[in-house]
This record gives sequence, C-alpha cells and structure tokens, in this order.
Amino acid sequence: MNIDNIKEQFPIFNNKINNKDLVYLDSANSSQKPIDVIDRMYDFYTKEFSNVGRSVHYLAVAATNLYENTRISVQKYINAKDKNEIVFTKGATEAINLVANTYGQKNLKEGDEVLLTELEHHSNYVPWHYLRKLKGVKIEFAEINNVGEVTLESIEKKITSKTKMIAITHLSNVTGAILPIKEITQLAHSKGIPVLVDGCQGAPHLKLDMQDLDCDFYAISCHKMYGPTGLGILYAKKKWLEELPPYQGGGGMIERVKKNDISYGDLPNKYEAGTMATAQVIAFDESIKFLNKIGIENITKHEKDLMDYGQEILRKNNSVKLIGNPKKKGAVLSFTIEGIHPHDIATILDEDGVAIRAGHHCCQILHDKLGLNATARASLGIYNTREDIDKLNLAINKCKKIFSLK
Amino acid sequence: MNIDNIKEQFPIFNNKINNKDLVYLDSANSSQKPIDVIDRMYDFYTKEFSNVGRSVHYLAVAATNLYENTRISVQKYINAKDKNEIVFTKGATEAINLVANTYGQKNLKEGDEVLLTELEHHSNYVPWHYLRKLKGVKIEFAEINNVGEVTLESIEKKITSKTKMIAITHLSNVTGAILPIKEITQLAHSKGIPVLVDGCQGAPHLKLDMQDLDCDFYAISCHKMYGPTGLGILYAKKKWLEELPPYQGGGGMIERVKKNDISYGDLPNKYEAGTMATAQVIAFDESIKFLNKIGIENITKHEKDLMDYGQEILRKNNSVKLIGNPKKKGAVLSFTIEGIHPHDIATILDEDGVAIRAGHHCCQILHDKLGLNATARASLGIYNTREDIDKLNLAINKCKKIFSLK
Amino acid sequence: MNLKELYQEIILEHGKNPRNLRRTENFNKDAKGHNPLCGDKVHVYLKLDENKKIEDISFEGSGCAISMASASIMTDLIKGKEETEVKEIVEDFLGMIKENPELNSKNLKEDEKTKLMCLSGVKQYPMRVKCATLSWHTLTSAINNTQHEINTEKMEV
Amino acid sequence: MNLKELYQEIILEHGKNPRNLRRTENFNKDAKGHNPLCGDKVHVYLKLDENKKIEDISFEGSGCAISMASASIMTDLIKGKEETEVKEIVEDFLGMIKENPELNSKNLKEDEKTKLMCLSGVKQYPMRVKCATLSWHTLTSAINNTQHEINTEKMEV
Ligand SMILES: Cc1ncc(COP(=O)(O)O)c(C=O)c1O
Ligand SMILES: Cc1ncc(COP(=O)(O)O)c(C=O)c1O
Repeated sequence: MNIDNIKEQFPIFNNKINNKDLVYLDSANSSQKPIDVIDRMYDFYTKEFSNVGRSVHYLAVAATNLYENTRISVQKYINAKDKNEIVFTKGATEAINLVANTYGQKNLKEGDEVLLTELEHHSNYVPWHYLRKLKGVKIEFAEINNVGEVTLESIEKKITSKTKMIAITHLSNVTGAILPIKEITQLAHSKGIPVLVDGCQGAPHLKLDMQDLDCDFYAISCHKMYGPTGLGILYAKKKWLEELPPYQGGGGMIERVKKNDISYGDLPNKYEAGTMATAQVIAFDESIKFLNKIGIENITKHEKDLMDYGQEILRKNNSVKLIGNPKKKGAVLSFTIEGIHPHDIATILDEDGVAIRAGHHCCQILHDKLGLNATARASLGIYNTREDIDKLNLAINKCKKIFSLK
Repeated sequence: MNIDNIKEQFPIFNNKINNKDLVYLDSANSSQKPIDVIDRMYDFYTKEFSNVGRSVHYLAVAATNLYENTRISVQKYINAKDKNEIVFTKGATEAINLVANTYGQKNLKEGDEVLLTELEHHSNYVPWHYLRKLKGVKIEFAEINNVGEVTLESIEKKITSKTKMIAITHLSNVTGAILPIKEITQLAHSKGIPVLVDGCQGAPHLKLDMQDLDCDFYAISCHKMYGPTGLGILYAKKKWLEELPPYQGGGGMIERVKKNDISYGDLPNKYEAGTMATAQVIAFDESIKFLNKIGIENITKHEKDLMDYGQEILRKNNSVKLIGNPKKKGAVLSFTIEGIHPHDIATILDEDGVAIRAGHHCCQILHDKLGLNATARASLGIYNTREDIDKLNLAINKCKKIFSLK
Repeated sequence: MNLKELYQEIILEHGKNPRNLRRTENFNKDAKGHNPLCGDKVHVYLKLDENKKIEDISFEGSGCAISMASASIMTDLIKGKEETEVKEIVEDFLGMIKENPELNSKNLKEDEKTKLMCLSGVKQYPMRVKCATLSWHTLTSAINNTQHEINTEKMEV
Repeated sequence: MNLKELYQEIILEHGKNPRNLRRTENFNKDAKGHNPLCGDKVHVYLKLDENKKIEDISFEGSGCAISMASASIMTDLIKGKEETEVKEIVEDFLGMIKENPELNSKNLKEDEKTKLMCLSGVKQYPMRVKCATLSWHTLTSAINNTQHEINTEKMEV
C-alpha cells in the first residue's frame, strides 16, 4: 500500500463535507477509518453476527474465533509475550481506570505516591485522583521543561521511597513530546515501581514493542488507531493480571458462582465482564492489518516529514506561536495566535473545511502551567499531506485578515 | 412495517449459514441487527465520522447533535422525565457495575443488605458480591416458586430493616418469568429502598415506561435490542445521578482540574468518561426507530403468540421438559431432554442450522436451585416465525433419534 | 453559515477593546460565570443605587471575541437602566439568540437593538451560542444574588 | 462436519452406560476436573499397586455424552497399565485430538487404538474438544498428585 495515495482508502475524503474538501487535522481526537475496517463491520453484522462466548452453534464458534484472532493480532503488533496479556476495554479511559482501581485496591495505601506528569490527559489523572479521595494517596506531577518535554531527570527528581506507581503519557496530545519510556521504565523498575503508559497518542504513530519498553501497563484507544469507536486495549504484564483483583463483575468473567461466594475465571476473561464490543474487536483486526500493510516505520517517517514541514510553515507565519518544541515530537501542532482566541480560530478554519480542535484538550494542568486557557491544535494522521498543511496555513491567514493581524 | 415479513429487514437471513437456512433462536444472548442499523454505522463512518464533544468543526458539531439525538430518542422510548437520566455505557453489565460501585461507595456499609433473586444473571450478582467482599454488605436472594417465578410475596419475605437496595431482573433469561416490577417498586419505596431493574431481557420485548415502573435504575443492553455491540444504557432517576459520586474518571466528565483537586461536570457527562461508543450510539437511534415502526405492542403480541405455540409443541414432544412455567412469561423457551445433555442437543441442532444456547446462561444460582448443570435455551426475537419453532421441534426429534429416545 | 455575519466589524472592535473591562469599586452585586467549552471565564460586578438603577456595571475575564464583545456590548447598554428593565432585556436577548427573529423589548431603543442584533450571527454557529450568552447569564445571576457560579453547560442557550 | 462421526454407536453406548462410574475403594490417588463450558464435572480415582500399576481406576461425575464416553473408554482402557505407560498414552491421545491423524503409542494395542479413534470425530467440533479431554487431563493431574482442580479452560485442548 502506498502512503502517497492513502486517502483513497478513507471514504470520508470522497465526500464534500459542508460543501468543502475536508482537511482533517483532528486525528489526535479520533482518526478517520479505512474502508476495510468499515466493510468488516458491515460484513460481520450482515453475514456472520453472533455473540462470542460459550454458545456452541456455528455463528458463535466462528465469532469467538474471530474475536480471539484479533487478540493474537494485537499481541503480535505490540510484541506482547502472551495473548492473554491483551484485555479489550471500552476505551483507553477504561483501561486506565481498570488499573488505577485494581492496583489501587490491592497495592496503594494512605501516603503512597503516584507520579504523573504535567502533560497528562485527564483520563490519566482523574482515576488516580479517586484514590487520593478514597485512600489518601498522594499525586505528584513531574514537571515539563521550557520546550514542553518531560525528561528522565524530571521524573527522577519526583521519585521518593513512597512512589508506588508511575503513570505517564507516551506522546503528549498537546506538545507532541515523546517521553523516554524505556529509560523511565528502567529507572522505575530499579526502584521496584511499576509503570503505566497512556499510549493513546503513541499507539497510532510509533512502533510498539512491549518487550523493549518493558512497561507494566499500556493503554490504547482503538478509535485513534484507525479502528472503531467504543474499543480500547489494556496491555498488562501477565503477573499483574493474575495478581490484581477483577474490575467489573458480570457474565463471562466467573468460574463458579454460589450464593455465598464467587470464584473468577482465567485471563483474559477475568477482566472482560459482560458482552464485549464483539463487532468492533473483530473489525479492529483490519486496522492492524492496515497498519501492517503500510508499515509503522513508513507511518512514523511520513508523519515526521509532515510535522517538520508544518513547523517550518507555521514558524514563518507571523503571530503564530507553536506550543512546545520537544526534541522528539509526534504528529501534533498546537499553536496560538496572539490576539485571536483559539475558538475563533477553529470556527474560522472550519469555514474552509479545515477541521482542528480548540480548547484545553483535556489537559488543564498543562494549560494552567503554560498560562493559557486554550490552544488550537492541528493533529496529523497517515492520510494528511503537505497540501493539508498549506491549506491550514492559508486558513490561518484568513483568520488573521478577519482580525486585522499581519 | 409488517411483522410477517420482518426477516427481510435482517440481512443475516439472506445468507446460508454453514450451507443451511439460519433458524436463529439465540436472541436472548444477542439479537440480529436490522439493515437500517447496519447501514447507519456504515454511513456514519464513511461520510460523517468525527468524535463528539467540544470540537467546534462541522463534523464534530454534527456528530454531537446526532449523539444527543439518540439520548432524546431513548428518553422518549422509555418515557424518562429528562434526557440527562440516560447514560450510555459499554453494556448492561457496566450499567449495573456503575450503580453498585457508586451507590455502594456512598450508601452501603457493613451489615446492610442487598436483595437479589435466584433468577439473577451473574451481571446482577457479581458487582454486589464485590461490595460483600469490600464492605461486608450482605446479599439475600428472593426465592423462586415451583413455576420459576419470583413473586411480590417472595420479595417481601426477604425485606428487612437492613435492606438498602433491591436489584432484580425484569424478565428471566432462563425461565422467562416477568417480574411484577411496578408492585415491587411500590413496596420497596414504601420502605425507602431503591430498586434497580436489570432490563436486559425486558427492554427488547416489553413496553418500557419508567414513570409507570417507577424504578430508580434500569439497565439495558443495546445489542439485545437490535442495536450494535459494545453499547448499553443506564437509566437512573436524576436525583441519584446528581447525588452519587462519578464512576470512571477521564476526559469529558470534569469541570475543573487543578493539581490539588478536581470538580466534575454535569449530567450526563459526569458518567460518560472518555471517548464514548459514538458510532454505536448514533446507530442505536435506528434501532429505536425500527422498534417504533413495528410498535412494541405488536412485538410483544407476536412473541407471545410464538411462545405459546412453542410451549404447546414442545409439551407434546415426549422427553422434552420445559423449564419454568410462569404465568407471565417472555420470549424464552428453556428445556432439557431426559437422557441428552444440553450441549449434545445444541451441537446436534446446530447441524440443522438451528442456533440455540446450552449451558447455565450465566445463572448458576438458578441452575443449582433447579438441580441442573445446564439447560438448552431457545430464545425468540421479532424475526422468528412458527416455521422456526417447527424446525426446532424437528431438530429435537433428530436428536432423540440419534440418542434412541422416543 | 456566514463568517461575515458572525465576525462583524463591531464585534471585532468590542472584542479587541472591550468596554467596562475592570472592576467596579464598591460594587454591591456580583457573579462569576464559566464556559467549559472554551475555558472562558467572566466575573460581572454591579453597583445599584437605592432605586435599583444600575449605577455602574463592569466585568473581568478573558475569552473569545464573541464572548468579550458580548460582555462589552451588554455592559455598555445596561448601564443606567433599572433592574426590572434589565431582567426584561436579558430575556429578550436570550430569546433572540435562541429562536426569535428580532428583539421586542420596550426597554431597548432602536439603536440599542441594532447593536445587539450584531450578535445574532452566532445563531448559525450552535457551538458558539454559549460564548455570546455567558455574560448575560452571569448578569442575571448577579442581579438575583445567586451564589453558585454560572456554567453555560447547564444553560439551554 | 459430520454428526455420525461424533456420535458413533460406541460413544452413545458408553455415554449411556459408562463403565467404572463409581468410586474406587482405598484409592491412593485422585483429582477433580471441571469444564466451565458445559458445567461438566469429573472426579477420577486411582489405585496403584506397589509396582505403579493401575490396579483400579474409576470416576464420578456428570456431563455430556462425549465427556462421559471419553471417561468411560479411558478408564476401561487404562486399567492394568503401568503409570509410565499411562502417561504416554494420555499424551498420544491429546496429540491425536489436537492434530495428529492417528495414534502412535506402542503401549496401545490395535483394538484399543480403534476404540480411542472413535473419539476423533470431536476434532471437527472445536467447542466440544474439551468435553473429550476433561477426564484425560484429570487423570494426569491425579497421577502427578497436582493439588489444584483441572479446569479445561486453562488447557489448550
Ligand atoms: C438478564 C441479563 N442480565 C444481564 C446481562 C448482561 O448484559 P451485557 O452482557 O450486555 O452486559 C444479560 C445478557 O447477557 C442478561 O440476559
Ligand atoms: C493522551 C490521551 N490519553 C487518554 C485519552 C482518552 O482516550 P479515550 O477517550 O479513547 O478513552 C486520550 C484521548 O482522548 C488522549 O489523547
């Protein structure tokens, strides 16, 4: 598959949106879906639908096999040791809640510290805040430096003998900073601290190798990874899934149920209570295939090239200020324009079909630190081109014109 | 829409499954999907996809409106007072976990009692069991009578001054018993006890009127209601949603986030953390439209007619024993055949394209009570016909022949 | 949709140089408002004289052009009016933003109506309506001495 | 798929009248097994003599025709064999159910092989494979004196 005409794989770009060509720069929010993924859902529902699990009829057996196939595909894609280290969730948010809840229940007590960073998305803060409220756990924030990175040193500085969990983003959804996960994990493990990685922004853009990163938990949001909505993945080292208590309770996750006691099923069932997002899991296999066909190296390269180009163009544009300038940066271009509020920018850009996001992007801690209420964010996916960047720049110029800026 | 040729609306029946015509009798597990629902997902992904929420670009605004439209459709369908009493979840299992967790956190303490019934699905038991483990809450089970019902009296018998929650199924997924929810709610409320209804099996088959039932919580599983997988609904009276703490934490459910504290957003955002199952919610609107076009009265009537026919036929069939004979019974025919294990039955029926389920159907408590390891279950949907019942009966006869029964 | 109607000259000008962006000394009523959508915040201060006439009104805050302009135009226009008149004007304004084609208040002069109608362009931008109404809701809250902070997510418009 | 191969006469017969469905007196090894799929349960009892020969083997439990027949045929066939032989036969049987076209064990006579091959019909029914293997895994567990209960969900076949 050739990345240059990859847009053809995404039917959304075949239509005019609000009478304009769509310049989709909101992939960090959610990516568009390739036709194979959409077709897979259609076919599954029209020709093969059944719930998975313990039914022995033909459709149920077939669906169960397909469902488990995706688990194996994901295992391979992220280089996990065991397919049962892959747990399907409703989203990355649930994946992180699952860890905070179960690890918190079992291993955290008053005064223990959880170390986050100032870059964290609310989804990797609120679940830990619950433990603060419930158990008196403390939350520390490793600080960003002046280019919007969190370095190994910044993490190291906040580790104390009370630190019992480090939960950090792989790639900031605002500054684009890529964190040195492998080094952080090494450091953390040398002190006996587990590491959870919020991989929402890492997974769609970077090569994933759990053996190399060696983190304990990795949370993925499938809808940002060219997959269906309503699906996420928690990777967790087997020992954790074995050792931690279950999360939600319900059908499919039990072994024996008596009036006075219940025993739980094995991995991964223990963490997949109730009917799962069957069709979505099955279709996600196509997302993995799609990514594999292009090759993650090509994706990373394509996006880096675009991002360099975008940074260059926007830097040249007067009054545009890029947010963050990390050395290792993923496919996110956040910016402000002196004198124009990000929401006005987004509204005006939208008039030209340029879809970006404005706001705090679920990172209020970071925006407080930067002294900003909001930023504008153009985020990239594999379907973006230099032309998209040029259109972004033109639309920004129109913005400036309306506001009489130079 | 005419219920007699409703099968045409379900593309799955246009294909041979494993070279046979599909006789789908596993709707209590998950229903098949009408073409409009499947098409809606396809169209949304191919022409309109965006995440919902706070983005201001065209696609995001449109998707957000569609998403909220479904909330209003559901509100109307179940006659809730306020659209913000509708919370989208990943499934009924999550809906029940949400209530058990938040209500449990706030209102239950050691020695308090939660009253379930012997009919409950594991999804309406395990979440309460967690509270037993965590807080020393007690669990009581209202008993079934000899026709597989739970009566008002049976509930009343188990209510004590310590009862702080009654959590019961609307319609048993094994015996088909329809519980007198309205009467139970009245009784419970007269004693100040809230009522949660597991509506998984009620919602696809019965008229839903929250004002009439007056329950405090009602959990729905959309995939059993001709909707997409990976989606459920929690209806809860507004006062509960306002009063109870949030469940999962993440993006979208907060108001303000500071390093030392967090405040939560309003209903229904407070309970919808992270990216939701956008496409599924939007498509579920078509499920509601579909149900409305046929009319729930017609559905209930059609299914009752079929069930009566099925009971008549199976009663006439030697060695077949129907499980439960409740006066008010929903579209479920559970049975055993003396001398043939349910899993052998299911395997043999499958050979003729007759898809049923065998096992404990996530109701071990009930099966223990009945002294059975497993039962066979044929469950009905709107697409089933008398012909399907006849084919079931023929396949059962084949079964008996193989096992040399008369 | 029409950007020109949304970002009219007068909006841009008020957005850039908002009137009454300060804090009234000796205010006797005030309220805070917050629009989670854009992170906009506003704090409205009122000084009513003994006849319940608005002697002074001012606001502090930051936000998008629409919300700043709306607060600026509002404070300009409300100053000198009586409390009951103000309540009526707020209702008229919110009604116009929600659905009415025009303003009907007897308490508004023609040129005041014209000025306010400049904000009507926002009607075509549902996601931006709350930017225009934040300061107005906050004003109501100040007048009514409501203690809780206004959050536009709780408002219909 | 072929029902006739799955439900062969001999399977049905053993399923209906399982051999050794009782509890060995003075057993010296035993183990429990459980198949969450069908709720089947089995308890295998062994009596080994001083030379590690299976003096008696029996089982208690209930389940589908396949699992009952499998336990019945197994106990019939294993009686009188030596522990090391048994281990080898179990492996051969599981290998056959998983992938091998036939049985290769030197410890099985031709007619024993023929009998066991009657269970091979299950290969075409992946959801039923564990019904056929439950008692075999439980036998292994008994021989090895493993304390935990066998759960077929944890087994590959
Ligand atoms: C009565 C009942 N309750 C709860 C559930 C759980 O629903 P879900 O698996 O969709 O979460 C089911 C279905 O499996 C059910 O039949
Ligand atoms: C960095 C980061 N973490 C977590 C999330 C939450 O993911 P989801 O909303 O899919 O649960 C997101 C996306 O919204 C994100 O960008």
